[in-house]
Amino acid sequence: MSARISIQAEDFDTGAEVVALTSGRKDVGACVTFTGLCRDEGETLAALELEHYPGMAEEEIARVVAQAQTRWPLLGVRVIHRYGKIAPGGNIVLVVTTSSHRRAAFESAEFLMDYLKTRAPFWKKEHRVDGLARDWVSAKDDDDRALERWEK
Amino acid sequence: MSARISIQAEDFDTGAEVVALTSGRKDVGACVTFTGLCRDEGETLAALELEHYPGMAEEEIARVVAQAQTRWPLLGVRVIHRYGKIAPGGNIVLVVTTSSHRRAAFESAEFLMDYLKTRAPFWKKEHRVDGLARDWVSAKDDDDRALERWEK
Amino acid sequence: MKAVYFAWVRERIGRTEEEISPPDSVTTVGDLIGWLTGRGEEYAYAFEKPAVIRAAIDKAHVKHDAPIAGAREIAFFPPMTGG
Amino acid sequence: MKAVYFAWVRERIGRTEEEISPPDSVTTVGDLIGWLTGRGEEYAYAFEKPAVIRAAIDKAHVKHDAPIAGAREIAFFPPMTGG
Repeated sequence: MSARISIQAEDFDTGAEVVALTSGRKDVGACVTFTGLCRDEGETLAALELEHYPGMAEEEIARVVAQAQTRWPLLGVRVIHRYGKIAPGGNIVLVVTTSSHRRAAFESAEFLMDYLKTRAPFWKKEHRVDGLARDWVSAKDDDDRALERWEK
Repeated sequence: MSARISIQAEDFDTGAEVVALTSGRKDVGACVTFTGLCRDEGETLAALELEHYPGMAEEEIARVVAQAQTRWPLLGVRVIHRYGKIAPGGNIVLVVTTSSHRRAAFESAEFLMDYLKTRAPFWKKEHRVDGLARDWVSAKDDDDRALERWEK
Repeated sequence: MKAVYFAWVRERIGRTEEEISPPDSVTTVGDLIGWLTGRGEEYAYAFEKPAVIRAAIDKAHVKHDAPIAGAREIAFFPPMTGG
Repeated sequence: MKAVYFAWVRERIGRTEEEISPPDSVTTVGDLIGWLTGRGEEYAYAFEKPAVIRAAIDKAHVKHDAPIAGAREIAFFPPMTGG
């Protein structure tokens, strides 16, 4: 199992990460990617600013990836989470999983995203188009509830 | 909602399809891709040959995509299914979904794959390394069971 | 009407398509499978387990009890294994 | 030990990190939040709803009842909103 985690300000290329996890191998039957992007929220959002806890971000994501590996027969995992200022349309987060079978690839990618959302030490601040309020995004109850399905 | 379906012998580029569904837009918050690849089954498989029912393949996939659109708030869907001879490591099928939110993108991609597997008129024949048996792949009960979760 | 065959149904019958003219007593897809089965060994082999055979009328899935009246193209094939 | 702050906890306190030396009576994360609250208005504002504050000891999540003995770095922050 290969697992790579990057916390970076730079943009990423979803397609290149798929190629990295699949090319030259003949055992991968399924590759799932999740790309999270910055929305402009009906043209009200000028940018998101992502703060993170250096060191802990990598470690916590590694713990979540290790959990996924014990639950599903994964061949590869790639996680990239950006920090800094991101404009609408820009990439924020990427999860790629590969496995022999589709169910493992789908479920593990969704599991990783659900856990990243609630456990990875990142915080979003909104810069609004009107220039007035700059507000920290509130955590969603939905995101906590999303974890319940994995805890049966 | 944009939806594009291609049935083709040519290879595809997962990354290029992600770019096509996300670039220049500010409303997409989540993009999920599923890429299905040909496995060599422990070095026993030389190639897969995919037969399809021209005309019906496009129509049936369009029906499945239309169903997905009624169930989830999707911004874009892209489906590519290849036919002909495909070597281990080669791409077979691609599903890309985009939405404002991650749950819709994940669930609809998984729904589309479950339905494609059991409803799209494609049949796989295995060419084996030993050159002997060339056998049609049997349908899996698992694939039928996979549909049950969507029929509640 | 036109009958078309795919995968091992096609291989067993030995042809990809043909014009057929079943008698009026053949009203459903299931009837048609029975009628085709009587046309020769290759058909009997292709349809030896009728329950596993899938059918489509004019490029849409149908069940064996579907009426064939008005059909232009009827397809027979094994369970799908794409994706 | 070092205390580090993130997001609006950091903004309210007005600093990113500091060395702290709580008395021996402060044994848990919850105790430490209480002790910090007494250090001034900016701390009282940051920790006004202690239940929403998340903590990590040496870069791993902990609950408020976790002991702080041996900790080198204790972080306080709001619920995470990454991904």
